[in-house]
Amino acid sequence: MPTTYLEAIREGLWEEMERDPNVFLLGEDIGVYGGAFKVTAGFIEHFGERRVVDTPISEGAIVGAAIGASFLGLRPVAEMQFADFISCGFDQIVNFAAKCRYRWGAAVPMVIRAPSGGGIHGGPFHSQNPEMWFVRVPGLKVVAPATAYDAKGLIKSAVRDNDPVLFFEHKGLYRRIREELPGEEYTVPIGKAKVVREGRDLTIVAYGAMVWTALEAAEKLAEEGVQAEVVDLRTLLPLDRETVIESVRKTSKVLLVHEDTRTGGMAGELAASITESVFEYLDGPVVRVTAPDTPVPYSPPLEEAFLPNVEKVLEKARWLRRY
Amino acid sequence: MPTTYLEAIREGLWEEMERDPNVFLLGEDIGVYGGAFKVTAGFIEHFGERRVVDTPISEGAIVGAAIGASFLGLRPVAEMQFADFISCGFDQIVNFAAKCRYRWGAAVPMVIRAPSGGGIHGGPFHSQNPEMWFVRVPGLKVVAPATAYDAKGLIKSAVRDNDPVLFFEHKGLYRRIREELPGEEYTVPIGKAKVVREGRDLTIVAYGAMVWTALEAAEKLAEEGVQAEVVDLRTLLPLDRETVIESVRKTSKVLLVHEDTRTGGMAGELAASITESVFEYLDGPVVRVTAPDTPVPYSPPLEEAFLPNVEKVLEKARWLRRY
Amino acid sequence: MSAAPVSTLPSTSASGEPAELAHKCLYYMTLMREVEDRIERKLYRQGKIVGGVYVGRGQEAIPVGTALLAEPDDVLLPSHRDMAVMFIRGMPLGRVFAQYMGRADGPTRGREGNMHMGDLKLNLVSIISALAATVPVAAGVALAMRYLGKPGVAFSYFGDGATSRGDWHEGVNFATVQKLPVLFICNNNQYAYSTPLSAQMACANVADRGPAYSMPAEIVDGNDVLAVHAATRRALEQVRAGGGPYLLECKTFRMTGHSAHDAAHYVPKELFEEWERMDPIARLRSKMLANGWADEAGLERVRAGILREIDEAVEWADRSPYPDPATLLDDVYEQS
Amino acid sequence: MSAAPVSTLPSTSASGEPAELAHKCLYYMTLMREVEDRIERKLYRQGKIVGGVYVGRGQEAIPVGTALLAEPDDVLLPSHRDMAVMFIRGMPLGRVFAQYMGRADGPTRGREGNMHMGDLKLNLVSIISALAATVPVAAGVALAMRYLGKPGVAFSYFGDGATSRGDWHEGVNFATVQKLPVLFICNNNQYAYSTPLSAQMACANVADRGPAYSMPAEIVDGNDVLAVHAATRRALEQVRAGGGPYLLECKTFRMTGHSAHDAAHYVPKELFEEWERMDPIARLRSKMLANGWADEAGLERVRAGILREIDEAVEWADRSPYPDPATLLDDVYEQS
Ligand SMILES: Cc1ncc(C[n+]2csc(CCOP(=O)(O)OP(=O)(O)O)c2C)c(N)n1
Ligand SMILES: Cc1ncc(C[n+]2csc(CCOP(=O)(O)OP(=O)(O)O)c2C)c(N)n1
Ligand SMILES: [Mg+2]
Ligand SMILES: [Mg+2]
Repeated sequence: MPTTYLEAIREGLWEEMERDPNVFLLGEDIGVYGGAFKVTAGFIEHFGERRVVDTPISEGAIVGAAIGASFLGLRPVAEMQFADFISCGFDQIVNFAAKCRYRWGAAVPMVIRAPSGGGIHGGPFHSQNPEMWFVRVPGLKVVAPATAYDAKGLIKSAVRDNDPVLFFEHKGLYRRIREELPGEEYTVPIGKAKVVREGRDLTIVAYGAMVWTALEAAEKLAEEGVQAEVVDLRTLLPLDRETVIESVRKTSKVLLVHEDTRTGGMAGELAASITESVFEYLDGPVVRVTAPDTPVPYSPPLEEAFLPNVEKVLEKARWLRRY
Repeated sequence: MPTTYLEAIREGLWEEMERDPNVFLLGEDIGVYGGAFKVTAGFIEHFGERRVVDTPISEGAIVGAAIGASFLGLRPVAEMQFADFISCGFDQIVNFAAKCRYRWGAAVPMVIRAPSGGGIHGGPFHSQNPEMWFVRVPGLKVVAPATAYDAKGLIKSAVRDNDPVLFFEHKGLYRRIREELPGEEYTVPIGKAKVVREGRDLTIVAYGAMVWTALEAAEKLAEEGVQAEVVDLRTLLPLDRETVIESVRKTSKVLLVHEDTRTGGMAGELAASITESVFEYLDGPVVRVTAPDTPVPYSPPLEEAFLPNVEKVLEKARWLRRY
Repeated sequence: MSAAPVSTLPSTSASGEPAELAHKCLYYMTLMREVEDRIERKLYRQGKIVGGVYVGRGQEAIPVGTALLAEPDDVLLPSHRDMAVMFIRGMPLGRVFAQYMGRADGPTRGREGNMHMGDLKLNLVSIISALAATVPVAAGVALAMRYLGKPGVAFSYFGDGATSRGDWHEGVNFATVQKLPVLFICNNNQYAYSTPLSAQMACANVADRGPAYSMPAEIVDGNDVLAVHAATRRALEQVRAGGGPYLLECKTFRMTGHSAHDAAHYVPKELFEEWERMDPIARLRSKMLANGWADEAGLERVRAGILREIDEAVEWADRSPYPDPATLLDDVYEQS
Repeated sequence: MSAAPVSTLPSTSASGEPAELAHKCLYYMTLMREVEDRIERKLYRQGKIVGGVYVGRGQEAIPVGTALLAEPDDVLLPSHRDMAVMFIRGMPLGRVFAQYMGRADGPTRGREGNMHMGDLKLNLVSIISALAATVPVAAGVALAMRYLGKPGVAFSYFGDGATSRGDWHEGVNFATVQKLPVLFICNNNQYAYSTPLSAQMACANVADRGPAYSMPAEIVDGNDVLAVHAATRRALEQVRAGGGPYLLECKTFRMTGHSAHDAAHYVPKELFEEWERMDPIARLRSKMLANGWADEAGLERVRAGILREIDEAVEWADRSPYPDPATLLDDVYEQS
């Protein structure tokens, strides 16, 4: 039976908790209720209150307590109810968790799960993509899976990682994506992008929900005789520039796609990395398809206009192809 | 008598408070003590406790209270004692202040002053450059002056602006920079970069303390027969891409310099904007000179290795020149 | 589009202050109940509301009992279960429905959903999602009132769970240090989403937090609108006299799930039954009948009037267009 | 480089528990005083310390009276004026000087300055600058102790001003809801930088905040090390017995400016004079002499020994190299 993206995360967490008694969960409404999105439904019944800790509405304390627990060798997995609330625990993440190892050699092996992304009519505070706040913070790792396979493999790697990992799970994919997953155990390494479709004419780089948009666009382009290569970043920090650059070396044209707003987005970092490394390979400008620089609006026609989609990718891809 | 960068900010604030009775200050130790850096020394004596409010150690409340006060038509200028503590008031800035106008049409005319930057042996928590956390937030404006002239002119514009403005003042420039300022009143517009040195061979884009590094490097380059144009961004959001692009059109080579760490830094955004707009004008890769991706270390030899400097700019500039 | 229908309180033949007040309270409580019922049980299920819906069923006495005492200069910062505050301040019904339905004539022009709305002309500040974020903002509002020599009070509304947030502490602390005119109003409905009070705080009452700020704190039956009103009046007297912040804890119960998609299986059935018997609307109604302040027929007429108002407002809202995608980029900054 | 000099408590001829304890307290208080004097009044002025310096002069009784009761499994999270905690936990003197001087042999290898240091092998957690950030972290440490069935207590240190921060509230609230083994230790030195208590909080005592969390809170004379010690013992008994968090407010005074570059003009001179008379070291010394627990000559020998230890440690630290710039990029992440 195919597994949803959401169930994949669930399974990954479950397996890690079975494997390692030091893994535990904390967050708001994750126990009895099973989490706002039901990712942890059934966990408290199986693992007990000791390992599934319902907290007060205190994002700062959730992150801080996770840091403290990690000092004693535990592996906390904290949930932000929505990624949008991560800004309430911000200082603990960017100043405490991120800098301990560098400053005084203390490892902080913890995971922060954060359901992010739009397309669910959540409005300005239930739809954000906060990843770039953290991609600019040395000491953190940032993961954003697009597939059920990667979601499971990456959450498992995140739990085992000895550095703080932010795990952005895209709400819009929770129940939309279904895949057959391997029966045997596997992990997916943090820090490795993946070519999810091969092509020689043009590279499309994306992550999270936009990987599916990119793939759909690539299908359409194929019908038009254009072979697009699609790179799924999977991890945003440490950023696997190599895989992206390798692809650009081959295709010489690159389209960067993200659901996040444009200014200061991941596409900027990629554009800089690409032109620094393989400028001479480029046969056209590095092009971005992103959300515009506004908050995420609520009303369907506005949100639709806001989000990047297949049409917008196609338009830019065709333009770049002709360039 | 020449005015320091610090005094310029002071003067700008003083003039605005004299001009508009609705301008007031709030922050930690800004009243009786005059602020950790003495920017507001003498203000409480002149303007009184009503207009110079010493607050508890509550960055969230400082920003939140400023937002509330702005709803009633006041123009609060909040001080973060060090820019590093801005992460403690993060949610109020990025979710409350930034989004009010877009969401429900409420203007939030407030300024947050934040002494940022390294080179003063402040270590990981008194040296950070947090600007990019905010440059990616639509609804905010972000200013980072390099000169005393701009510091004064921009703080005045910031106070008059009807949107929330983050004002990053570089601690390292406070007493290092001295300029003769005009006797008559002036402002400097938010959102306008400035060519601070003309040249045709190469563009160096910088902001904050790095403008001086860029200018010094340009001097040296001139001795080597290379005419570098130096663009001072002055405002980081809204970003004046036009001025940068105009310069690149002329020089065809561009070096992006910032003190902030590399990944996710302003140079990425600029690189993307440049290659999107004037790809065909580029005669070489867009090159970055930035701090490496680590926290800011304390010990002098480490901090020196960490910070970009004239030598590092020269090395890249020469490389780019030969490209 | 023509002006949005405004809710109009029918004049009553009841004489004497208490009766008149009771009529007002009943009117606004019923209005809130019926508007939210329409939203949650009709429009949401019809798919006319695409985002989340959070209602204040059973808690209507709190926004009504407090906001009816607001003066024009007061600024109100309602939380997500305080819909009546909107109406009492003069927000037209139609605009509220338009908001929930994502239409251009909502106070956020489709940019926001549900209770995330405000209007500075009505001295109403919109919440953001992050709980308790409006608490320091209320302190700032009050600071500005004093600064400007205005007589107002800031009404800061929040739930029990919101008091766990750092912003709550910082905001209350700042307001008390500055002795600002803020009335803190807690709807203690004993749950924060699925989390019961005991997993949210170690103290028994939110009011137990008052002394930590040298702030007077009072507990009131939040399902008795006249008691809420009386306590608010007393509290406001102190606040308006310069006594600094005052905390009113209104004990109540959330008679729904956390949101429209939550069946609240985690709430013991008996609790719902117990609190059903204390429904603030039914209680006030009985009292009014018992005291001879009203008769059944009169009350039915009022309810019928409310339902008509709602029908009209929904129709109005449904005629409101969706926002034009061409407006997407507007108003991120002041347009020059 | 050879091992860093460790401070060694001289054995005393004093007999009986109170006398022995007094000797220990005096030793560590004097050690802290002299180390910080050396740092602030010598090394800083000589330019050997390039960053900020914050000392705990006059507050030594608090870290000493509390930390002496820490068991090996306890985890301590000292604040920026609790230097003695480092020594009591076994952090070598030489490494502390190396830290301040930005050398490779400091516990942060030159990455950090002043009290921003820790060592998990010694169960010492480093502060970050953001005040009260360690408070929720202490709660997490205590949660882990219980999780792992370890007997320890988390010692969470902070100043009066830090209690205004949201993190403080969230951390204390979480710890009390979970009934975790945390001892909260407040050094109330009546100022936060230049800000007096009255501008920081409306309540008179930090201990007044205990009831907001149903947490026992006690005020103790923070300049009487034996009183601090006794109160800590009582508090720890409750905490170790599973009573949940306990707040100990130690009243004291900061006998310096906020940092080495602050002349503290904002502090009334009389306050310094008044508190000078309550100096915790002088008080303990007098008591020891009066009780016949020590004689002048013996105490002078101890002090002289401390100064020798310091001389050696400074020399050792000064021989420690500056960190190699080639290490700049190391340890941002686990090296693989
Ligand atoms: C900072 C933050 N964290 C989490 C949430 C998600 N959330 C929305 S409402 C809610 C419960 C609120 O409880 P309470 O404050 O008691 O208000 P009530 O809903 O009971 O009226 C939660 C956890 C949020 N909105 N903000
Ligand atoms: C979040 C935050 N804001 C501001 C500062 C700057 N700062 C450093 S120490 C201090 C005063 C601290 O007062 P208190 O907590 O009473 O400790 P004390 O220094 O008196 O021991 C301030 C404002 C900081 N470190 N962290
Ligand atoms: Mg509640
Ligand atoms: Mg203090």
